[in-house]
Amino acid sequence: ADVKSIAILTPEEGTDYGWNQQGVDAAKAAAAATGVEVVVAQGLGYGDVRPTLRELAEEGASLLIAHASGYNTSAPEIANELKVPVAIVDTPSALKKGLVADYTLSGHEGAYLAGRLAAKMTRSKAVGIVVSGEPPSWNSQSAGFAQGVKAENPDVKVTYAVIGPAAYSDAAGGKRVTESVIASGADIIFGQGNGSSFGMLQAVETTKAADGGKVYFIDVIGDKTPIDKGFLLSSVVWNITPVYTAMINDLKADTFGTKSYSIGLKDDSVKLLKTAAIPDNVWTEVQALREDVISGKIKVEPVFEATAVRALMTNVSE
Amino acid sequence: MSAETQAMSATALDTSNGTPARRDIQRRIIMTLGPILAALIIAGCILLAVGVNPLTYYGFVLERGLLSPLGVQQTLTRMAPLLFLAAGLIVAFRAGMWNLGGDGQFLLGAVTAAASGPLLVQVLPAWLALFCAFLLATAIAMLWSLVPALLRAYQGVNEIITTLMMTFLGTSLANVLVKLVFLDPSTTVPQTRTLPVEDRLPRLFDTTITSGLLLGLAAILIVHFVMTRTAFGLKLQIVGANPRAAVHAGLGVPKLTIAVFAISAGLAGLAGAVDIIGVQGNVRADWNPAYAMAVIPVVFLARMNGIAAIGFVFMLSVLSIGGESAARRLGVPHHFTLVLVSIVLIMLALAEYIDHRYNQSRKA
Amino acid sequence: MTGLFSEVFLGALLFGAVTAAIPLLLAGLGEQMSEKAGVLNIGIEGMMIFGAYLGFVGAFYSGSLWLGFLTGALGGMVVALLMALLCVRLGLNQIVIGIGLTLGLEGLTALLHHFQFSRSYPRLPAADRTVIPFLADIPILGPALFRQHLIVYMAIALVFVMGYIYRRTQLGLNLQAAGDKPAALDVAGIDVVRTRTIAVLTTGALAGLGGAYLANVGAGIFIPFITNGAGFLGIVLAMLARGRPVWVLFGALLFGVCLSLTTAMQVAGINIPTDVIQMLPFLAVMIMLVLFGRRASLPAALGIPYERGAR
Amino acid sequence: MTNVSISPAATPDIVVLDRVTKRFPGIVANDSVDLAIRPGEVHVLLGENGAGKSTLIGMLSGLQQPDEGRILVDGTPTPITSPRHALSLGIGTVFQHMMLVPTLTVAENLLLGGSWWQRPKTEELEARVTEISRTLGITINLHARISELSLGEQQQVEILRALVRNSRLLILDESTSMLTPKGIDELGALMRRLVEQGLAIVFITHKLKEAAAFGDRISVLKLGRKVGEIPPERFRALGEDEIISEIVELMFGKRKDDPEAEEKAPRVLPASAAPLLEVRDIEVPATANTPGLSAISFDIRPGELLGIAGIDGNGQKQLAEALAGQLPTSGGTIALEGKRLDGLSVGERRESGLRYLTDDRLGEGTVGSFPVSINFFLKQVGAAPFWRSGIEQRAEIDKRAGELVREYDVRTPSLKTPVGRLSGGNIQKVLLARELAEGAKAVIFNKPTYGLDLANTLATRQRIREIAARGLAVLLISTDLEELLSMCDRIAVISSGRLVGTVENTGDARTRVGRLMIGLAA
Ligand SMILES: Nc1ncnc2c1ncn2[C@@H]1O[C@H](COP(=O)(O)OP(=O)(O)OP(=O)(O)O)[C@@H](O)[C@H]1O
Ligand SMILES: Nc1ncnc2c1ncn2[C@@H]1O[C@H](COP(=O)(O)OP(=O)(O)OP(=O)(O)O)[C@@H](O)[C@H]1O
Ligand SMILES: [Mg+2]
Ligand SMILES: [Mg+2]
Repeated sequence: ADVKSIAILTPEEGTDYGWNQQGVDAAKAAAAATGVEVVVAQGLGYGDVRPTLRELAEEGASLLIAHASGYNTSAPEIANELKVPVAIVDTPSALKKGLVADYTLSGHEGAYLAGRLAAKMTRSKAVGIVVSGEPPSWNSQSAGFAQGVKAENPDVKVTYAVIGPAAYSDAAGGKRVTESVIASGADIIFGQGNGSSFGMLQAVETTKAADGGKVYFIDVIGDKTPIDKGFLLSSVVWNITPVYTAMINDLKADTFGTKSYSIGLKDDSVKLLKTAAIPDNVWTEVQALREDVISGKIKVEPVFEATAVRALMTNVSE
Repeated sequence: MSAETQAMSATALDTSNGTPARRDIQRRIIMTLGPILAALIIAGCILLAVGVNPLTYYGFVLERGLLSPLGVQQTLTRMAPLLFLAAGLIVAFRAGMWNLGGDGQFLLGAVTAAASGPLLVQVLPAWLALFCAFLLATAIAMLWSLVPALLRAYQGVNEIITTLMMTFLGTSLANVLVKLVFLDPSTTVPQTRTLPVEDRLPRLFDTTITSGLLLGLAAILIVHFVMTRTAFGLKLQIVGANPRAAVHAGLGVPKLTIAVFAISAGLAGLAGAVDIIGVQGNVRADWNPAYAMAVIPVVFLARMNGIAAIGFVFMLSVLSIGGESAARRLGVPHHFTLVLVSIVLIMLALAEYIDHRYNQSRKA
Repeated sequence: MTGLFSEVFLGALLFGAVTAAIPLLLAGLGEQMSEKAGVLNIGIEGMMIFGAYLGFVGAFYSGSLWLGFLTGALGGMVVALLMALLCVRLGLNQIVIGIGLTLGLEGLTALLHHFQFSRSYPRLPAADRTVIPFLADIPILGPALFRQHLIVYMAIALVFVMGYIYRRTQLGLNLQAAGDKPAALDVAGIDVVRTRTIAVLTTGALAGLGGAYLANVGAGIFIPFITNGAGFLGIVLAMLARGRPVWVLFGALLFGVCLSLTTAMQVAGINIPTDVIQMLPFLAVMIMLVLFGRRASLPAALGIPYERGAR
Repeated sequence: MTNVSISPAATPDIVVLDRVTKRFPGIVANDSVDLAIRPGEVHVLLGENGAGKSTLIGMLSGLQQPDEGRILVDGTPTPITSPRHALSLGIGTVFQHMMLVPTLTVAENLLLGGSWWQRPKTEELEARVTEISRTLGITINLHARISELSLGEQQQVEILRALVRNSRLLILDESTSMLTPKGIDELGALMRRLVEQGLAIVFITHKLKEAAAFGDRISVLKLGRKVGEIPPERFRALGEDEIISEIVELMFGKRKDDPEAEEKAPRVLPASAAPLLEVRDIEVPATANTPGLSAISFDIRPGELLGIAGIDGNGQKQLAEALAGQLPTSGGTIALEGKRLDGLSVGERRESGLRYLTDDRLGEGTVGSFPVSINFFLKQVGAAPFWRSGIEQRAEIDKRAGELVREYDVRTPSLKTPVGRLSGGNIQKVLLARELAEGAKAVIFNKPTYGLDLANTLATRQRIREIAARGLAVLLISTDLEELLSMCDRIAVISSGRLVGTVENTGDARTRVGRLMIGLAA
């Protein structure tokens, strides 16, 4: 089919060095690569996006990318109603030829590597995970990270803390909880959150580890290097461009909606960010692990349920 | 008595129900449009300050919210839950009780409807299933309002704090219910089961307008009718306008208080249900559109008149649908809509004050 | 339990509880002053968010946290001035104007943040802590309570200052009279409108300071909607405290401790659903309301505009 | 009581009111009033309820500004713009309605008014209070909370407050209404000592004995106009009884142009008729601000008009509300036509035929923002034929309301006019129409002509007579003695919540009721 323009819808502004920004940037890159127009509708919130979906469809978008798990009920409905192809996240069961495609983005493999990296680098033998909520895509990374840590060194403690329900904008909560986790001994924080992740970063930057040294931060999805002050150890960076490019190509080839797209270590759509803070020998070891994951020598199963995630953490009463 | 003094009811509840004099209507229109214009100018200055042409912005708002066929359908669809909420608030405010807990009641109604709807449609005829879901949502929201109602009726505890707290609590509870109790097992996304599109409230004709709009209109018209034309409504209004007169006239104020909370919360619960059963199909974790907070000022501006509230809810919907679109097209965050609504509100309140003062000086 | 529950960790939890409590404390103290004077200040959330924004702007551009606190307080006062004009002087409905101001300022600060900071997300350096000699060495309590930023001690001292003002000063008498019997204050020769205006402006300053603390010390960054209902919690705390500043402190600390408790449970690996734990603080407040919310705890003239000689 | 004040002619007036007029919507509260207030003199202001005394005080204390006329302070025209200004001019007022903050202590109340940045000067205050107390013989616990004090003690606090402020002019608006006889005597002695120290005092009271005992000069207000003055020279020349009779003449004196003054046609009641309304031993506990009722008992026969006389605030309102069911009683019985009413709700009592016409027309009698038509039926909401199945029958309501408007001559622009916009007299007609409509058997009137002008007053009284003539039992509560004398068959006098005596309205009833009212035996 003829693809003239695509549209991407994100819940928050595409300036968050995270989920929204990666989506918007990827849509722009994929559009540029395939020579189509792109319309960006950002900051739509977590409410009802049907009006915007309809409006974009009316404006002639050939593909609507609904880049939030909260949009995966409304977008397929609009696809059926207006016969316009949509792409949604986290819902592989919703595939429909020509209309609905799914891309389930799970960085669990990358998070696993991040866990290995953290376990290698922690001085205190304790790391922490701080999240501002428990959506499936974050759960799988929390789990992947914990699995990586345990695989590298079962003696490293992993603590886990959720800031609070709907605490996406609770930067103060992010900082407070992260400080507590650092105080519990962690010197590496694996943080996931939108606005609140800046609070976590702030905590890492302003709190000393138990040994008086630096606490490092491992980010997810985006690349916060431009705003880093030397505390960013790494990030599980997602590159969604290949996914969107494939979608556009499938749309052109009339094979849209026949498969789920995903990201992984193999094509570097999930990769660990190399920063100056990672010693070269450690990085080499991690790269070797990456090969093992790709080759299937190491299997990392995604875990999506919050309860299962929490079960993976170090239980202090043991 | 001259026509000028007649119009002074600007501040009082307009219960005279009569056909107001033409001059009166004219004045009302001027006193409504004037402040809105002033608000648009002030908000326009903010837009200018951030480098956006206000005329383009307002143009887009109007075009999407009001003039484009698809846009206006969205506007009308958005009105449905807002109308229910407005209806509930009218009952409470007219009876002199500040129910600020609408958002908690709304969410619990929504979750109840989302939990029961998809299950009920499997065993009952669709219409009956939806009806039962509506009933359940109403009942749960009513139950939720019982704590503030009893505290206010028998202990005299200020309902502002209790309803505020119950809204915090209700929001959390709704979340817990979605994530732990009514979770859809077939998806990893924390949300309730989804009511299939074909089982939802039918759409009107060939449009995308939900028939929830008609229910909402019916609700607010019924509330308007009940409040202005029935014995029950009159009793509530007496309690609201002059509680001592209510005692003097022998009305059972505590029971009426509980009734008011139940109706108000029930309508808020219905608002949640109609949004779920009409449009959304399910409730996702952490979903809270916070409609009730936005509707409170609107109801006040409409002077708690159901008919006028329809107009103001329409205006709010136009601003919200059109504002989202204009913001997207101009690269302004859609939060600007909040700013616009707030300035409009303050201007209208000021205009009312000026009008009132002017009348008083005329009278003296 | 061993391991994780080290002194350092417990200290940090308590430290976090105090940090979370300070904005609530300031908001609650502010609201308490308005309520004492007979004004139900629903706009406090708007005052906080604007204080948070301006406080951050001030601290970021000047590099001085103290200047940030000053601009934050001023920001809150600007909103309070509007509230005082509309609700105290003109007698417009306090609830409606309060909600209106809150909505508008949430939107406005989000807007300003978008154009100003949404690319750079500037963060402030760590706030200096003032270590109180000897006390700071007490296990657990020391690091939590006596190694805080100076403003924390000031906020806590403010509780006693407020108590002193209410009980021992002319202003305190005036405020209480303005809320309980404005006509009596008027015939005693004190302008009720002016007294209430002072109260509302003070509320604005305290709420703004609370917002600034939240952004500058609590988070080290401003992001939209950062106050997250703290102002509304302040209203509830003030109403529950029945005019006594110390109770606002207890309430705020209780709330902070509840928050830290949820973190502690999670870090301890206790597998209770987070969302259930998170209801704890609200539930605690609601139970207090049911138990202690009786009538007569609010000033007689709360929410009623004063007009001289009106019968 | 000796009268040794300095010769008034020698001292200049502190405050002079010069043709002062004050209007409120619908009423001229003060009509061109002249008044001179001198140091060393207790100037007594007398007048019926609503005569305009408090309004006059309001203007002196800066709460209100005159519409016409001027106020001279020390001979210079001085607009008194605010209470603060009045205080700075040395005018201290004890208002009719308690003006203390109940949640503060005595000391705190006395300190109220200092600059806000200052610390309360407690020590200074204590010294002042000790000094004043010593010279004046007041004892008051400075640290007691106002809400814990009796009303009499609160009055003393207010007086103390005016004195602490170094007032040159002390105004006491009905300060004795809540005092015990002993307290009243003490206040009188206090006033005497104060004027001896050179203060000027304006003293408002309803008790003529007090006026005669404590005053140096008396001015009488009536319907906003000053109708007479007894200067000190004359005052000293007369004995107490003569003064009282002169005041009575000024206040209640026979009005030649007043048709009311006609002798009441003696009515013949069937002596054997059984009582229609029987009230036995009604008890109501007192609260912080209101007196209670103790052992109130009376009977009213069909067609009989029983009056309740007394100074305002002695339990009249509590009595009416207890009968109507608005105020819970702690004992006693009420029976109408032999049917027990106590225990029934307000609505049920009304159903049974007991009607209550409140004195608080706007506060509880009507909903001011509602139209006239609805206000007629405020106590019948939901009843047929005006509501059917709960739905308002506008045609029925308007039809009946129209009839009532005509029948009761309610002057309203339309049935839809909010009732609050009508004049007081017309609002009263709406209430009358409402209470006297179908099914009334016994009616309680609480100050039915309060605030009404002459024509409306006469019309209302006529209505009341008519319904009594129809065989209803009527309880007429009024503070207007003239009204009771002209209408009632018997008059009971209420004082401090109990009935102190009942007088048949014949011959010398005026004197006997008057004596009961001022605390003497009939
Ligand atoms: N607040 C008001 N708004 C509009 N009209 C009013 C208002 N107050 C009074 N009026 C009108 O002004 C006119 C005069 O009212 P006023 O109260 O002076 O009557 P009045 O002479 O005292 O009569 P009455 O003897 O019945 O008390 C009436 O027609 C009344 O309806
Ligand atoms: N603020 C006001 N607004 C409207 N009417 C008023 C106001 N103040 C007084 N009036 C009216 O003015 C008249 C005079 O009232 P005022 O209080 O001066 O009487 P008074 O002589 O002190 O009576 P009392 O003996 O009952 O105290 C009354 O009819 C009253 O209703
Ligand atoms: Mg008076
Ligand atoms: Mg009148």
